[in-house]
Amino acid sequence: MSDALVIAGKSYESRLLVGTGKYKDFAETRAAIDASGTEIVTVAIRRTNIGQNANEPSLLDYLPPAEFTYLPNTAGCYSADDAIRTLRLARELLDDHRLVKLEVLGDPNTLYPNVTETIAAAKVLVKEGFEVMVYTSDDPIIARQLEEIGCVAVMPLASLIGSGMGILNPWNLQIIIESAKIPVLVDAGVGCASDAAIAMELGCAGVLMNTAIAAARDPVLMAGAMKKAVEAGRESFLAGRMAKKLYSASPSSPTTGMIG
Amino acid sequence: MSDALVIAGKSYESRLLVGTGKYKDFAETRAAIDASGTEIVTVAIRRTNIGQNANEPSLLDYLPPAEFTYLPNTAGCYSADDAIRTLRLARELLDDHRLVKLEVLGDPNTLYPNVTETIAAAKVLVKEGFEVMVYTSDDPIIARQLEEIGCVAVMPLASLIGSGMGILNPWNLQIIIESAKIPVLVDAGVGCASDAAIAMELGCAGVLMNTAIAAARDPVLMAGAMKKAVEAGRESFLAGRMAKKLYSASPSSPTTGMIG
Amino acid sequence: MSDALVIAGKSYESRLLVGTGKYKDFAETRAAIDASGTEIVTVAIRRTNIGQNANEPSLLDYLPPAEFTYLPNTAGCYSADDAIRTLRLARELLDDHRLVKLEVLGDPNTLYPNVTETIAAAKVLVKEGFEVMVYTSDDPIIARQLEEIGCVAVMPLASLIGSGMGILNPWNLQIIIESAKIPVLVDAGVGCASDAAIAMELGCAGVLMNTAIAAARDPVLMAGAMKKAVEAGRESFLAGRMAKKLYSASPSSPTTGMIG
Amino acid sequence: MSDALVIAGKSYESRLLVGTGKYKDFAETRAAIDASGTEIVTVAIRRTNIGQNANEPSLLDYLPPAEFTYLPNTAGCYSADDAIRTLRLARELLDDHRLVKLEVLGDPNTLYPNVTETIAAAKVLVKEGFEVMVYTSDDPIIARQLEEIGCVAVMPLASLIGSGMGILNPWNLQIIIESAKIPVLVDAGVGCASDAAIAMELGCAGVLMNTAIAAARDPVLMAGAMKKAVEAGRESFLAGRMAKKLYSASPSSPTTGMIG
Amino acid sequence: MKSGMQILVNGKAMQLPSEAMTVMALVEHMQLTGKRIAVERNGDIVPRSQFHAVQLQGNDKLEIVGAVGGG
Amino acid sequence: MKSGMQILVNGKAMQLPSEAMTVMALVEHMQLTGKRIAVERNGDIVPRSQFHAVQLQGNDKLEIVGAVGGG
Amino acid sequence: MKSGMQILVNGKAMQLPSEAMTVMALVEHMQLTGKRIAVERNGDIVPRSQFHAVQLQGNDKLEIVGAVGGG
Amino acid sequence: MKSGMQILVNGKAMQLPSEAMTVMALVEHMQLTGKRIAVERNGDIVPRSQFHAVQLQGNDKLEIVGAVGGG
Repeated sequence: MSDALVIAGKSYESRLLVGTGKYKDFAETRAAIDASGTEIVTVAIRRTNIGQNANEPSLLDYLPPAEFTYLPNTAGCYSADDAIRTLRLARELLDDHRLVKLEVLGDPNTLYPNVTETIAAAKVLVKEGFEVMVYTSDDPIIARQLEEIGCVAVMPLASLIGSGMGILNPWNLQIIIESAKIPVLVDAGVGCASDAAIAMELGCAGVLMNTAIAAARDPVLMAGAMKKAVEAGRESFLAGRMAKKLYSASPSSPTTGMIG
Repeated sequence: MSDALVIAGKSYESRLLVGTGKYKDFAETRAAIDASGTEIVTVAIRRTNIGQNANEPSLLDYLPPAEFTYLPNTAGCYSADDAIRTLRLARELLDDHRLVKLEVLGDPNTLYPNVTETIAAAKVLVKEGFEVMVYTSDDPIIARQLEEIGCVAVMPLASLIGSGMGILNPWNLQIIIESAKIPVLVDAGVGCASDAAIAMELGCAGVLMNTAIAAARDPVLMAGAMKKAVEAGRESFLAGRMAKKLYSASPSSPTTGMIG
Repeated sequence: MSDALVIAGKSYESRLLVGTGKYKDFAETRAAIDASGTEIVTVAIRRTNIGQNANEPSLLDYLPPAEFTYLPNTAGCYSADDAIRTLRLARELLDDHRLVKLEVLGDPNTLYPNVTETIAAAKVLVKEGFEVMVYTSDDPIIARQLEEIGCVAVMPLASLIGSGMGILNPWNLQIIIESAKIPVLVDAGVGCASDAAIAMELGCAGVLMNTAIAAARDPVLMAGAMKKAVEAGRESFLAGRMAKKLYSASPSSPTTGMIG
Repeated sequence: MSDALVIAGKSYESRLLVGTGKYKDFAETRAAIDASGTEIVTVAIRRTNIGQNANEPSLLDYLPPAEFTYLPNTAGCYSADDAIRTLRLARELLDDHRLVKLEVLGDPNTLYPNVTETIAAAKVLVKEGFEVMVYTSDDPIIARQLEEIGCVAVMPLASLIGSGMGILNPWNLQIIIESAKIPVLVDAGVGCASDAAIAMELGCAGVLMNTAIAAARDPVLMAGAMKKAVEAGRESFLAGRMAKKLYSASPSSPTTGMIG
Repeated sequence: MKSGMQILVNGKAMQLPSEAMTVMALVEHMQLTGKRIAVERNGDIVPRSQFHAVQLQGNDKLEIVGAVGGG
Repeated sequence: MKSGMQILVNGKAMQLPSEAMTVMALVEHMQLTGKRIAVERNGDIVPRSQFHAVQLQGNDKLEIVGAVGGG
Repeated sequence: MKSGMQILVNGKAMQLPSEAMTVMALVEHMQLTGKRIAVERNGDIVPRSQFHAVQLQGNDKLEIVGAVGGG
Repeated sequence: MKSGMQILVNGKAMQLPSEAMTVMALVEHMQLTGKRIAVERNGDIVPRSQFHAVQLQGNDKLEIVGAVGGG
């Protein structure tokens, strides 16, 4: 059964997107990325350290852009303008790369998205030809507005970035998923494998995570767990779960033919 | 990493146990069992139909005892005596097979276990040399008593048999798991893949299910989802999840080097 | 203990605000309002029926503005402009009444707020001297922006209007409450008394509801239940609840002096 | 509307039962008991301190048995025998008082009930003419057995004694309540006012608590909150809550007559 | 040729008997006198105190509203 | 007068042709030969190895079971 | 040779001055007169009405209890 | 009087040896040749293809960035 994730016209086998921050070193980053089976990795754009050793290895040496789809983000940006400038630099940096993750934060304590600034940035970026995967709140109306603007994917939070609290409001995600025509990915908040499975069972097209893997005691083992959890959740969604019923539990064994 | 499930001294690679009831036909039963990767299948003991066609195929033709570890159960028994007689027959039926699933029900509407009758049956069966995997409530004291009697595994319910309600009281399961020295498996109530993953993340040694697979729209696909979910949950448990923190969300990207 | 709710400089004894829609008749409306002990009632602004019987009683005959603080709302408005015009009419209608409930909806199916239009309307209304109590999502950044604009109270939803689903995301409400300097009231979604108590225990300044009372089998009895629930939740919040601890349960009776 | 709680043929106005342990002093105990409006107070039976000052005041001086219905408990008993002897002493101590709270614990760490010992004790006590209100787990079959033995009320835990975790498994409580013909009271685990309201909304006949009041920052204020919460929850149950519906939220204001 | 004029009230066309009518006259004409209402004319509020002074024009767009039960 | 005897098999009365029948004979009579079954006679297990040796008596109560799908 | 006798009260050994003591006398001896207490002697309740009549024996095991705060 | 000029690179003032320097020259000067970087000059992107052509001016504000690990 082919069940590809299609974003901006490109197909991906894996529905798990992974961030590259917070790992012990580049070797662990690569090992975790490999274990996760991801095809799309997020990267941040930062100033080069003036006068740094020109020969020290960089992330790109460990994760060659030829092997992965890069998803440059705007982590740390608190205004539409900063986010736009950051992604223009990313586009130039990655040879006219257009697929980007837009996030505009509202508050350094919660890292909750600033949806009004996010909308302002999305309008400009879409006009400039970017393929915008947008991090947002679980507000269904904002999600719809971002889709109307022309974003290629909406990525509501499950819970606060780096919190690992899991999916706090599955009902809002459900509303977003049922009305969206573009892929809906859960971004931020996933803390363990079951969180990822739940997101997929809700009907999400994919899950993006970083801390849940990087901050696990064993990041590489957790990366593999997440790969299986996303696949399990997707297949569970496609297989059509049994109906829930508190009462009249029904036995799995025949009720006749009992010895007497 | 070898991480076998050991029950009564025997090792199993798979931590998923699957029931063989409620499938469309034996072919679907076999396909689902294969997709689940299970090594232990539960079967019920029932009166042979007098005068039935002696040549019609039986479950054992599709699931040869040579390929699987059979776990005969006492489904449908409402007294210790019926359960004991049923398992003595099972032992003879399966050539002095000693590994059995004891369940004594308290009520046909809820199928909730009758723990007092269960304890009475367990005492007799253990004395007779049975290796008893016992279905019980999530009462930590009863679980401890069943362990003291000599059961080889305690299998508390997640929720009512056939309900698919998932894990209603993870706290009790946690108490049972933390104090038990024998394997604790969740039996009954799992409805979808994430339920199985949650059970394993709680530290369960395994999960036993039937309806969640057999009553899915696509049982074979769901069986595969459950295989991955149990593995994902187990690895997530072993990998050591990140700490949850509602507040002070921490970014996955560097907070320095922002463009200005 | 005086523990008044202060909104726009005016004190209220009751922290329960009640809507006046959906009742069987005006008599039931009045009976429920009385049972609730509320001092603030919301009303909608609608076109007068041309050629209606000039003598038929109106809501105001049953709830004299002299006895209650009216809170005209913009229910049914999907744009800032409609909301602004509606509240200007309300202000004139109620003799330069300035305390209003602003709500701008984003979608007739979910009635989820359109926060961008809400912000646009709030800016105009505050400038015009309205005291704006604003219905919004549980987005902490939007809540902060509405406070900065000069609204006198932010009223995030617990769940969708008329859904009775209760508080779906207490964590977001907690974030809003902890950072807001103006009263935070839960508006929409409360379905039963415990929902109201939970909202108050989170630290909400008050609760606004309509359907939970009007759609109960016995609205007047439920109105009384809500009065007690809001008071109970408030006092529970002020009394400082015991710490939660799953483990090492501590007995309420002495552990010494047991007979032996 | 008269809505008395009837236990063993005696009517009570209050559905809140309160323990007398863990307070700062007897004065606070009395103040909290008064604020709670309870008519039934639990007490423990303990050895008199040999050679203690014969004149120091006792609990009974502050809570005269003439004013309250005493409910002597067996807190701290881990065997049927200890519980039976303790209650025989209580009966003599309180002048042939027959209404008692039976609890037999299974484990000093969790204080979880030992239901097999509890059943054994209940059989003896009922035969001896005691009116047994029995603390038990949330096992519906055990609850039914205790009712069949002749207990006058079953009191399942919401969560562990002294934990304040609230109602961990409302579904089991629901099953118990729907099948029981005797009053079902939640005993243990309530931590705040909303917990008590939820228990009553489930259809409980009453709630018994101690730590939630005694361990609050302000026990007397919390006692009043609990009084209101139990009443609110009861009225909310009797009033018949609105139906929950995630979707098609329905506005509380008319959808016609909008200005245009 | 017919006298009077047509205006739009609450979204419905209304034929008025005369060309010289105030908001006050309209309110009486509509039997709303004494009712608690508010009036918007062509997008602007007409204060009650001005009902007697404001002359209606042909094609005026009026909104006449009251308070009803709502949440 | 009729020969044979009556026994109870799986809760149903069964008339046997002869008074001298072993469990083995009954199994053949019921066409269950070769099937994986287990037999309880009057509450006690009859090991398969003893089918040929155990003589049935009138009014014996037998349970003959097999394994079926169950969870 | 010493007179009196030893009994066990609430788990503690107690030396009594005399060999002829009733429960009543013990209660007075322990300054518990007038207190609301209950007494168990060797596993059986001693009704308050019988305090004066029940003679203590050496090695009697007594439990003397009262009501205290508890939940 | 001193030659060269001062510009702002990544928020830090930098004194350049000459007044005639291209972005390319700056990149070499900073030992970033061959590194995957992107440059913004006074708010506008400088395409890598234009590094050799773009002359720096005094007080130019440059941002020179690369990709790092992030989520």
